[in-house]
Amino acid sequence: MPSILGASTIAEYLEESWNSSPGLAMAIAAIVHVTMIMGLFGLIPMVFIWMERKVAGRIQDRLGPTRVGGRFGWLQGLADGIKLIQKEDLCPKEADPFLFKMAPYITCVAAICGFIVLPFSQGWGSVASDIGLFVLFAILSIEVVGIILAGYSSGSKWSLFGGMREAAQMVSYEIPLAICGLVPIVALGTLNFSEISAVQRGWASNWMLFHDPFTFITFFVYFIVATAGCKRAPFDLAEAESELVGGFHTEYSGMRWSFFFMAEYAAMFLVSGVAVILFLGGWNSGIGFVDSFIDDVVRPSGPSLGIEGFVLGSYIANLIGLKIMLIKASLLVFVQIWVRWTLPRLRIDQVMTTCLKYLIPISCFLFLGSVLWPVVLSTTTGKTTLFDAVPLGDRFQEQVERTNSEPVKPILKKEETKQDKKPAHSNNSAGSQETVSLITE
Amino acid sequence: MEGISLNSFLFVGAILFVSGIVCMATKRNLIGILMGVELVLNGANVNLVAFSRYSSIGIDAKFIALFVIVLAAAEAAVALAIALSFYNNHQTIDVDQADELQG
Amino acid sequence: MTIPQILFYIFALVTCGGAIAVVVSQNVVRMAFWLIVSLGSLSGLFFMAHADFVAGAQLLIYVGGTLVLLVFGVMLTASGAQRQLKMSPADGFLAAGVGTVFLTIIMSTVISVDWDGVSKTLTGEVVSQKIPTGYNKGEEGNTIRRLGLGFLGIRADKDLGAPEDKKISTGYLLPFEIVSIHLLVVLIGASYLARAKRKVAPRTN
Amino acid sequence: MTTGEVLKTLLTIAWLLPLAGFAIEIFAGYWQKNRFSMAAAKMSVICIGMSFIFSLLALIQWGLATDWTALAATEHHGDHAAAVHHEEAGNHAKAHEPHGKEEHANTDHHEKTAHHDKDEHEEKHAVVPSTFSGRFYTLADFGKLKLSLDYYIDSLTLIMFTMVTLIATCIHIFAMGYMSDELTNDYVDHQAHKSDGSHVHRPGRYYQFFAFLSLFCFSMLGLVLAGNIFQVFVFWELVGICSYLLIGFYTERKTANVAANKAFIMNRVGDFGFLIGLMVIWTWFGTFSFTTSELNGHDIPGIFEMVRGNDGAISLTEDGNSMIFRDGEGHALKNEDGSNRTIPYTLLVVAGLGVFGGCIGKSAQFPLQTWLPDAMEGPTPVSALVHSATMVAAGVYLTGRFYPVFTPEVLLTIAYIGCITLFVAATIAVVATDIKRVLAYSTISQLGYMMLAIGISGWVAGLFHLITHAFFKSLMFLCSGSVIHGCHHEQEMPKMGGLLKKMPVTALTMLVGVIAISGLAIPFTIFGMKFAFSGYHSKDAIVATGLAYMRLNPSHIFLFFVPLVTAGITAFYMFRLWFYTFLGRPRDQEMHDHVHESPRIMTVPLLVLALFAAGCAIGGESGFLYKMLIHSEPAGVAEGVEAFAPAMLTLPSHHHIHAVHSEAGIYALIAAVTGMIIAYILYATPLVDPGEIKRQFSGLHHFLVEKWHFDTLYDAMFVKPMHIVASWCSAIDKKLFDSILHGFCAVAVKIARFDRQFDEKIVDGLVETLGDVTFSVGRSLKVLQTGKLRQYIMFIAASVVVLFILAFVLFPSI
Repeated sequence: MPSILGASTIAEYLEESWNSSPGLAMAIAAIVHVTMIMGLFGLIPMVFIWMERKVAGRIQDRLGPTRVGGRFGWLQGLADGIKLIQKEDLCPKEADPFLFKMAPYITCVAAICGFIVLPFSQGWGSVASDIGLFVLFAILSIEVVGIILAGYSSGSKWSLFGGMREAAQMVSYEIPLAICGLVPIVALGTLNFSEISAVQRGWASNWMLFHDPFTFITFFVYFIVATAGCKRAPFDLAEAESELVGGFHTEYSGMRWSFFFMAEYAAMFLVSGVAVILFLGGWNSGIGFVDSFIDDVVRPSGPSLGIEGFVLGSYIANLIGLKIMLIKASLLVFVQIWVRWTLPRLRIDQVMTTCLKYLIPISCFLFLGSVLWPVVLSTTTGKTTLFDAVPLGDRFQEQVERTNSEPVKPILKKEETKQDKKPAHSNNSAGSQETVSLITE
Repeated sequence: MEGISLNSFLFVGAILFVSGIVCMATKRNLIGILMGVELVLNGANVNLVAFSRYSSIGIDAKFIALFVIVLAAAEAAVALAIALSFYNNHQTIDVDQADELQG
Repeated sequence: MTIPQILFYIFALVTCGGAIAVVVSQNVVRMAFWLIVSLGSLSGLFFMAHADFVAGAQLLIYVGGTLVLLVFGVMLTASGAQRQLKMSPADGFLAAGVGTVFLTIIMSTVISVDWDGVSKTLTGEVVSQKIPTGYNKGEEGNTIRRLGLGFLGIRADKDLGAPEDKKISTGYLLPFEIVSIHLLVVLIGASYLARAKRKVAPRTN
Repeated sequence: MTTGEVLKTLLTIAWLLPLAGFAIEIFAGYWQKNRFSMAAAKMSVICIGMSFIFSLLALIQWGLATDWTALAATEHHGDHAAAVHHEEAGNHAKAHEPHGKEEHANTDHHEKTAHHDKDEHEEKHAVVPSTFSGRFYTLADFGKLKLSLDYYIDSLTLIMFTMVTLIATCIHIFAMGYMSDELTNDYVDHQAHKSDGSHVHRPGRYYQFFAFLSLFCFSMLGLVLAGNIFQVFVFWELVGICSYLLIGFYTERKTANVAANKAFIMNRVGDFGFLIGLMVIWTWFGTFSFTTSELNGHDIPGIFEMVRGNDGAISLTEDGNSMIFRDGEGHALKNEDGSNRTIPYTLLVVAGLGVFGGCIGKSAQFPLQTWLPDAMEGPTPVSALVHSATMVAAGVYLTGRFYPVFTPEVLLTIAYIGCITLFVAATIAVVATDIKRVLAYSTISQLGYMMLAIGISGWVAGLFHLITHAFFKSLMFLCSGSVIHGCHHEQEMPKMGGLLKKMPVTALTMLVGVIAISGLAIPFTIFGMKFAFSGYHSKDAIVATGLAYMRLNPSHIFLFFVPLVTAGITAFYMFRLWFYTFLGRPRDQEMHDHVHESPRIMTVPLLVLALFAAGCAIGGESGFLYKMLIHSEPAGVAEGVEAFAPAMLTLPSHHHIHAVHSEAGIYALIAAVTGMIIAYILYATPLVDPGEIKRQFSGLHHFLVEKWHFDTLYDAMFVKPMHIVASWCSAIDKKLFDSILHGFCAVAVKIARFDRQFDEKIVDGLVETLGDVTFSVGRSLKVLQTGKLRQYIMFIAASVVVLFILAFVLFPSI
């Protein structure tokens, strides 16, 4: 199991400073993280539902929530939540009760799990997986299952229609989504969110958005596809109120109903966060000297917090990064909300046509273009990127060289290797960490 | 990963495998049988991954596991197509009805 | 009981329970649900076995792809109102019996084999049943680079002999490409096969 | 280019041109439009005509190279020879011998110089060789045995070439007219009948005829040019096959087929002897080459040198049983162990007789003469060619060419064979009524003359007669062809008569031929030359040789008298033919009314040939032809041979012959004139009725008409016994072998019956049982194939379980 970077930091801290047992330390770290993620999962929909209401109100030339919690009605979401919890949990007679009850959980779990791999700042993620993007897409793809099950198990034709539409839509849109995700991946050569973000340090010209024309277009395509993947308007045919009453959640009520919405907003945030990290520089500000200041001055400074390399400055730097990240992601979510309340809904066949006839070919074209771009660019200008970024080819070469220079031993022999008389190679994982640091520096 | 032995993984694989077999043998629904097939394949995959972790096969087993997954997807696609075709022809999905080839 | 052990048992239990539930369930959609549960937690097991890419692929392809397809299939083939296809109890008992014997055989085989000995015989290395995992071993399960380079024939986990051998090793790229083409062909074929055939109405004159 | 190369080139071209003509004609004939045009004939004529020109050029080249001095020398020699009577023979012979040696020492091994250009004051010309030999191409190389295409050119070759090509050209031109009725797609063969009695209609084979003629000429020329006996044999057989094709040209006629077969088979009889001779030669001589040839870098002597050495004498061992081989310089050839290489004398005789056997067949000598008259079935131009220049001439030519190998015993045999032949054939010719048959028998008779001449050491006389005879016989055949053409294919003389006025050119040219063959001459010298046609000179030489021979060997008296008498008979029957045909009153008036002179294309060749028939031997022994021929005379002939062991024969030398020449000439002339007068009395005047004579001597007449019962004899000797033997064989076959076979068959049938029982009961039973079992098993197993997917899976799972359990039970240790 890939170690949980953030958790391990806490766990190591506990282990080394408080001399607690490894198991206990890990358990505590896990609990902390779970709490944080669940909190985030609760918080994000609350904020965004409020934001949606306000934005919708403003767009429809009204005020939106104004009362609850103060001046902007910012506690409206909480109030809604309380109301929903209080509602009766209904199960239709025709429904398959077991599946009917389980479906929202699956949806929710999918959304929550997405946060496991999404980092908010340098090292601030539950799992620093090398395949973060991949896992994220994988987890997001589970969501649809819950929706289909919900639609099916409700025993209602509206629900079934909605579920089917949703299934068709999401299965279709997963393809361009994945291909659009591949475009920056191809340019960067990594799936690790931390690395992706680290590469885009410095001025905004380093963002993948401006890496080449293809990534630029890809960002917008991605955003459209992601919006559709979150079944947001104008692609919200699965819950089209005017036709299907409420789509797959027609029969749901109370908390189970709210779970779907929490999952939806969480998914919105997730895809926006992915867009930010892939295209918009992640937790980097986009202003060169600010980034340099944060990373070169703030990060290494301050007293050590007990473990090597973990200083107060890094904590502060990460905090700043978190804020930048949240702001960018929220902006994208705002755009999604904006779009919802300004654009009319498409027909289901138009939705499918858009995906299968336009978005997939376009994304394939973009993918091909981004693959060929470095070749074209290097033959014409001698560079592999338009602006000043770490050249892809160099980093790949470096990886290959490192792999070759690495002592080649089966993983199983790690223990023996450690006891070997070769201290230089005692840590098999040194190489990979080196890469990360090399990129961040 | 202290305390988890290779055998534990293999047991999980065995249970998946046998479940898949029994599933295939008992389900009358063609799609149920397909699920059994998926279970069987996953049982095999567990073994591959486990041996990849616990033996000197190393990364090759993971490659094979990947291929199994991908080909299982292909298999599922074809099988579903067959199921649909079958359904279109027989107006049922019951495999017990598909006995035209009996001796 | 360490944390990984606990996690493993949870995942293993969910996996096996899900699989058995698939067998026991009579409703196809429930079976699909249990299959999702089983395979999803199986990907957790894969994560634990340091095969994160396989686990991700499991999630993406199986849970997100294949099972959605299956549910799709269920819906397209569910005729009438939730008609269930019951199996006869005799079949069930027979299958359960055979399955039990089968499971017993496999389990006993697994137990009876001395994996360390086999490994030692084959490779001269002892399979360590207990490989401690520490914190901060960042890429313990990060196999994506190894896999990617392995596709190109560059192996980090194996000594292929001389350094130049590592470069000329062909890797799994060609099989992978073949599988890709195969997948494409299969999908096209499947879509053709699944296409609803339009029957020409017999002429009446 | 040396003379030899020039000659070789010219003659090779002359030789190959007819082949080219043949190839073009036979292939071009596949296109329908070429079949019925004169193109084939023209092509053929052009080829053979060019051949003639090249041959003539070669002759001239040879003459220029020798500065024609050879002829002059012979002239001197003739004077010299005439002086032998004045006791200079010994001197001459002595002067002769060292000379020959010297020449051989001086000149190349491949070249022999003529013996007769060696008078002291002609010394400077003595080095001019008269023989050129060499190799074209090696066909096959079997170790020591080399089969090759050689050439051997001496004056005989040149003369033969010129003669053959000239006559062939005339015949070709004649045939263009004669065969013109073949130029149609619907040729009606009046002598061939279908089963319903109607005439056979067939497409004309004009082009084919000329193609075969060309091939015939090519074969004959190749035979003449050949430098080794094997090559001779090859072309010998080619000549044979060509004669077969041409005699059987009217293949729809049964008689033509029979005649062709007869000619071919009779020739095979002779060739059998030829093959024996070849085997003996190869086994003992180790070479086929006539003269010295090169093998593996060494010169090995040819057959002629090995037998005759340099002086023309056969060198025997002391006991006289074996002959010592010698090389061209007269030294004995040595074996590897140093002893002399020898051949048993008997085998040498056998070799000579064998080769001569071939000549008997080819030249229709007794006892194989019967095929030649039948060969008249072919078109008349073919007969002309066969009887004059090609087929039969080949035998005489080979006898002459191979003369050095013949021992005196063989020569005696040759002489007697010739003697018998000439008489028998002449007597038959007396009673023959078919115009072509008369000519055919006369041919046989004349060939007998030639053989006789060669046999009694009249080498030049024989070949001289060959050349002259070729001319006048071809002339006569063409004349007869013209007559037949004019008489609408009527060949019987009793139906002719009085044709002189109708076809004067033919009659007169025929008369020239008749006079020539009869050997008539004006017995006086006019301007120092005897006025005589060619036949007189050659026949005179033969009779003279016979007289000389008889004087030296009194016991062989027949060898003089028979030819002498036959000369009279010859004159008789030839004039009988002429009188019968051209004089008197027409016996078949209706036919006579339709007779017409042949077109010019046929008469011009007649005139040309008549010219040559009359004048080719002009000058007699001092004439051009004779001198040319004597150039090629083998060494030692001129000197004669003193009583040679073991046959104790004395062969006359030139001097002996010269001594009796005028005497013999008178005898021969008397005989001929007598014959002519008798013929005149019998057939041209009403004084005596030949029919009366025929009645009085009906027995004899019948005997002669039946050709001395040779066919009956052969029928009784060979055909009937063969039939009897064949019937025996058939009986044995039917009674013995068939019964054995039937027995076997019966056994096989019995075995097969048993086998069938076995097959049906046991094998089939097994198979059927197996099939039944399989069927029933399948029937019962059918239940297992339920078509239910789930059950199959259960089967698989259960069987795996069972297998596992079995494995655990059976191999518990593993």
